[in-house]
Amino acid sequence: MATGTDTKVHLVREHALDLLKQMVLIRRFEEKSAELYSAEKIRGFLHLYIGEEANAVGVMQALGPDDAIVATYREHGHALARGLPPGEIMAEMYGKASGSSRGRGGSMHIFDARHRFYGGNAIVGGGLPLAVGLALADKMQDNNRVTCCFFGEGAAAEGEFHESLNLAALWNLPVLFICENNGYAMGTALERSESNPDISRHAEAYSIASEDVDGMNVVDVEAAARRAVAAIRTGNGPRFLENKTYRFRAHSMFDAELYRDKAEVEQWKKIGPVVRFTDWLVESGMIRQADMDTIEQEVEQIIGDAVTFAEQAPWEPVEDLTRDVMTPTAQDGVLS
Amino acid sequence: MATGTDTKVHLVREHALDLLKQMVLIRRFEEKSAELYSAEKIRGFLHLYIGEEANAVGVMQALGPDDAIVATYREHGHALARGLPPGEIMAEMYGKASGSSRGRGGSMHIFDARHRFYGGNAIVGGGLPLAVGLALADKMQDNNRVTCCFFGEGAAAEGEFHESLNLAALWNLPVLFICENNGYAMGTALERSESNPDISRHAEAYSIASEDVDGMNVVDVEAAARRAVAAIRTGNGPRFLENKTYRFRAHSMFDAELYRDKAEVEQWKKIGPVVRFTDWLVESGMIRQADMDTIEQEVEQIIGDAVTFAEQAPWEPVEDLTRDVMTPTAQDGVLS
Amino acid sequence: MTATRTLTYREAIREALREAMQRDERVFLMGEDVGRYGGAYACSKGLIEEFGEARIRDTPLSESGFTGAGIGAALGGMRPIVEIMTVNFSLLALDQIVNTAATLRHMSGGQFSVPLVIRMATGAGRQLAAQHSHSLECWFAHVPGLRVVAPATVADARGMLWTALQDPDPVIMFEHATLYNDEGEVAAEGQVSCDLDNAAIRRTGKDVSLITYSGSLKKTLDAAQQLSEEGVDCEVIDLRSLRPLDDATIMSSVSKTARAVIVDEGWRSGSLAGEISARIQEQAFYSLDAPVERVCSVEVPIPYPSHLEMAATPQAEGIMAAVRKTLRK
Amino acid sequence: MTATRTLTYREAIREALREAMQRDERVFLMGEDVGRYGGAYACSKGLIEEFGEARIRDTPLSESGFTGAGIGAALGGMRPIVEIMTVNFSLLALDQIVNTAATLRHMSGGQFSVPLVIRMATGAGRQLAAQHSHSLECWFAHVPGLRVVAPATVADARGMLWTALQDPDPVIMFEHATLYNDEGEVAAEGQVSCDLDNAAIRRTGKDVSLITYSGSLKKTLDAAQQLSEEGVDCEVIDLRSLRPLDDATIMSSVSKTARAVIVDEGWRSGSLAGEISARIQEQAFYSLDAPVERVCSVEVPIPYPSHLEMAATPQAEGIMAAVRKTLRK
Ligand SMILES: Cc1ncc(C[n+]2csc(CCOP(=O)(O)OP(=O)(O)O)c2C)c(N)n1
Ligand SMILES: Cc1ncc(C[n+]2csc(CCOP(=O)(O)OP(=O)(O)O)c2C)c(N)n1
Ligand SMILES: [Mg+2]
Ligand SMILES: [Mg+2]
Repeated sequence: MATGTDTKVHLVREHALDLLKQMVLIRRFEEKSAELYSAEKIRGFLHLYIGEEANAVGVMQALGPDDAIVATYREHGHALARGLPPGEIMAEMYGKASGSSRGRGGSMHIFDARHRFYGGNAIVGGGLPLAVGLALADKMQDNNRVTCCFFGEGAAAEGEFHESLNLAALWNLPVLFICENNGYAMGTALERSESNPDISRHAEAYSIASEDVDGMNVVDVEAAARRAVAAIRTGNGPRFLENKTYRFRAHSMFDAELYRDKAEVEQWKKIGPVVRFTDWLVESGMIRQADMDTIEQEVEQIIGDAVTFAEQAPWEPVEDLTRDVMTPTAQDGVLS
Repeated sequence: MATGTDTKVHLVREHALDLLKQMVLIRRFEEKSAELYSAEKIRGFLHLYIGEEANAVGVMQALGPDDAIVATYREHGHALARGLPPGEIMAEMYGKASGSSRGRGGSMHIFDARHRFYGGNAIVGGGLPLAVGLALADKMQDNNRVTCCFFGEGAAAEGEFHESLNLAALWNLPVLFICENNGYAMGTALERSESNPDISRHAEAYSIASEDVDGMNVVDVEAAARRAVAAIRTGNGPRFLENKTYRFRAHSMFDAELYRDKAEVEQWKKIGPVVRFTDWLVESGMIRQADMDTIEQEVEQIIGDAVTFAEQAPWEPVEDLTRDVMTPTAQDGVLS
Repeated sequence: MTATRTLTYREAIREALREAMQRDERVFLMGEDVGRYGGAYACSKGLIEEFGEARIRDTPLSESGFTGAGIGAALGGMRPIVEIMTVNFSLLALDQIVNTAATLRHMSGGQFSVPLVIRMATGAGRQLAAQHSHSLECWFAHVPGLRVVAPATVADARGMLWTALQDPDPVIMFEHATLYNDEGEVAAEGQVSCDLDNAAIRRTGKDVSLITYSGSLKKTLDAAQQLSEEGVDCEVIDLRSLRPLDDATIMSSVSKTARAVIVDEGWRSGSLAGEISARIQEQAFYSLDAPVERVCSVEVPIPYPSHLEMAATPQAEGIMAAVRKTLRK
Repeated sequence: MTATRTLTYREAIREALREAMQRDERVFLMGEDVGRYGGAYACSKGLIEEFGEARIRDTPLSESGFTGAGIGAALGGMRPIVEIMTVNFSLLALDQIVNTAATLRHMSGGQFSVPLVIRMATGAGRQLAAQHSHSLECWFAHVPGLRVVAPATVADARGMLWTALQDPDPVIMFEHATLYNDEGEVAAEGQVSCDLDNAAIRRTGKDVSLITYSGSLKKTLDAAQQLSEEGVDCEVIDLRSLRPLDDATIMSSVSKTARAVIVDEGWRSGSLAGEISARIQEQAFYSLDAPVERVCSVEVPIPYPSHLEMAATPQAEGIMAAVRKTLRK
């Protein structure tokens, strides 16, 4: 993981390959997840990040291990980019006890304390107040840490979004708000849910500096995130990035996609984050086809191992049903 | 009541006297209410409108009998300016069966169907969605009516405020939003609750045209309201007015006013809506001291009658405790 | 005997929506993704083409805002049907539902009624984990000024909406998400509405009264069937209306069987089952031969894995065990 | 015998807040008007001068936002006390409380606990009408992952906060608004915390068990006093903790008296009283000599006029009548 102290993107070959590999990992991981969903290994809701990889990968470059992440139900990509073990993420989607959240949460609730990854929130807008609070705790404890909160453009219509932006700005808190604007909230196009589709206008109304970012370009995203994080670390309060991106797949596995036509999807796929970055790197001569093949092989290996891990992981015994409802305390004979 | 069709203020003597009389009526009515609160005739919460009279009086000039009003717990002034019978308002505050709401609501919940006065809402921000819905019903039924929603600047921090502005703008609804910015939400100064104290910036973020108004000047308020209502009637969606005003009294009868110093209050009193308008009318020669005396006498009479009405009004019998929880339907033997 | 047809629960809801829109032009449907998307559970699929986007109104993600707008529209002369995608998100709209919809008529001294229907999916059983599996019907059933119904059968799904729309007060309608694909018989065209007032006896029996509602009805009937093979004859009551509760039907059954088991997917503490148990012993204490049993959800946020979700929520086995317990078998 | 002092309930809360702030620098108070205004009920009056505005933090009117921020701050290592002015406004924060605070530990497989205390005023009795008089303790007591307490005495008001702050999970603390001016004895300085686990027997008796909590304790003790003059000897139990409930104390009392009356200001249907009644007959059925009685609020939004508000909520007369009923007097 990048240390997040640097404010510029240095696109040396190693870094380029790393960015590319992370995006490919997410892409293939999601494709495998879809496959496993059809095979009924993964159940419940499954929201794929395919097409949006540049956002999680680009932003994470700007964050350090001490920073915190709050994400949504569409968070596999963020978890992978944050460096959570793919096997644990996959096991979580299987509902196995070795999963990131002991299998209790599933696809929508991936948590990892070691990586300060605070989920995995399935309530649209619900993660924003949480992020504000994490940042408030940092500010009150003089921790120079950033809390990065990802959410979709659909969340901007929720009251919680507005209350959170106001609190973060009013109290000058170190929050990086990342609006992943993929144009749709389930089947509702942004123009049909916001009287003014320019979400960053709202950030400005709270006096929060914001930037519009090409969310299909990982380098642009990394650069914008580094600028924003650097600004936040100077103690000048929150920043807001509106990343224009697109979801190539259905909202969830239940979505018949009645609300958009295939042509639109195809248009966006042409400028997909992986293909675009690859072509550019190849053209610029920074990488060769062989590099791509290596990446695909390594990624295949990682995902294969993740699936094996998930397959072999144990189920939580039914006797443990009520564990982790309340925290065991000393008098329960367990240390909290 | 003005028909609300005219878009200009014609400050002929009659109209000037009418505006002045309405403001004086509210002022004296509130003073009497405070007195009756100390006498324990009025109980619960009592929020006085003293100092803000120009807002309700000015805005109501622009509304017609078919338009709707939604107000807050600080609504006696709005109810009086809307033309509700003072006796029924007073009886409501007494909790008598002859009150506007049969005494069930008290000071915070004055309702009157005949005047399309939809209360009287004690949840900050709670009235805005209601106003949006009333306007939606008008739009769907092709009624050329306006719904006017009053609220304080404190409500701007509530999610419901944002969700409502967005809906009204998105659906192009005939809502007139009136933010009565008196600088404080209980003891919290606006600068301490909004990262950007310029509330109208939010309206603009929703593409709602807004205007800043001197809420201490009844003529300015009437003029701005007439412009806004005229615009709304052309079918171009909601308008937003931010009226800068001030509350001369404590937030409620429980408020020790630890959060502001007397000097500030005194400054504002100097530009009070009644004194300022009176002086101006006298100087301009439009009215004479005698006119003021007449107004005071008439107002004293009205309030005296209101109190008598309230005093003599009956209490709701305890046997009727559960009436008006559900609507009686035909099978209950009563027509709904 | 009237002719009947077979529909899914989803189709029944859709047909009821369509019919309501056709019969009363004041009726409209408003909620997240009810239009272009066709509804999160596809209940309104195709309706936007038929009725247009004004009456099949997609809303932004603003539960409090559009629920409140529904209340206002009801005051303004319309007959709104607000769809809150699931009860889990209704937590964002509770201020409007409890502080406004439920209180308006009373606070205004009877001047304003709120003829609003709010539909929402409820319940667990689809591996959606802790934030998407609530069964909070008991919360709504606690609030004066609201009426709460829960169609457990396809016929009720078909018939209850129109009756709810005739109600002058706010009606909350809970649709258990595991029911949408179920098939069932409904009356032939024309005969659509059904009462909201009475509980239904879905199976008559003399040994034990099983009282349930919504998604738990299937499991309860299943348990009753299996028990009958053991020679235990259960009566199964489907509450249908959760507020008000039909005490008469419950008590007459219990005074016949002298034993009762309540099956409720809500968490046990503070469940609707608790209320019903309290009422039974208040109103039928002296006819009880055994304590009233409750089969509820275990007090844990619903876990994702199937085996844990099943263990956390009422199942036929647990119901059968409770019945045997009341019979001291 | 330790020395005691007399304080008002309000002073006890304030002293508890001050002490918590002094003892643990991670503790801070956040809510609407807790600072400059001194708290809607003056509980935090003077504290902003002592601890500064960072730790006595005034918030905008954003119940969902600052409650969620409290959850996040707890995750971030602080020990926040969130004051929601009244339970009526908590309806705007229920999503954060139920979908986040109560579920986080479980959804994360035990990785994250939420050591948060949320205080709120509750109840009727001050003529504040339908939107400002809710008693929704039962709603919170229904939710796994939360702990719910209700100090009914000045001593508990003084002691419970510190204990709640030691709890690793979210604790909801209800303060009945009619209690703030009451005076009572508290232990001398130094002895401050008290357990949250056990119900307290406020009066011992052998004839009937009166079970209550929060603002209704006074009325219940009053009724018990008057009944003693009629020769009826009532035991009065103050639940103190509403989730979890202390079944042991309840059952041992009921198995002694064989009769129980539950006094609860919540609306009757779906009340906490219903849950307790259900538990009593589940756990003490065979020792009951009469049906368990409930004295709850009438199912009406609380009306403004005093005579109607009194009639809508539990009063000593009603409690006495219920006791006589269980005794068939
Ligand atoms: C409060 C709430 N309302 C509704 C839903 C159902 N829902 C889940 S995802 C979603 C769309 C969210 O869109 P957006 O915020 O743009 O994120 P995206 O899915 O596009 O990444 C909706 C409506 C929910 N989970 N939470
Ligand atoms: C949702 C909600 N939170 C808190 C309160 C308590 N409260 C009543 S009035 C008030 C201040 C509102 O200020 P503002 O909106 O500016 O209106 P003003 O009183 O100044 O007219 C507060 C915090 C409430 N009634 N509703
Ligand atoms: Mg989106
Ligand atoms: Mg104000």
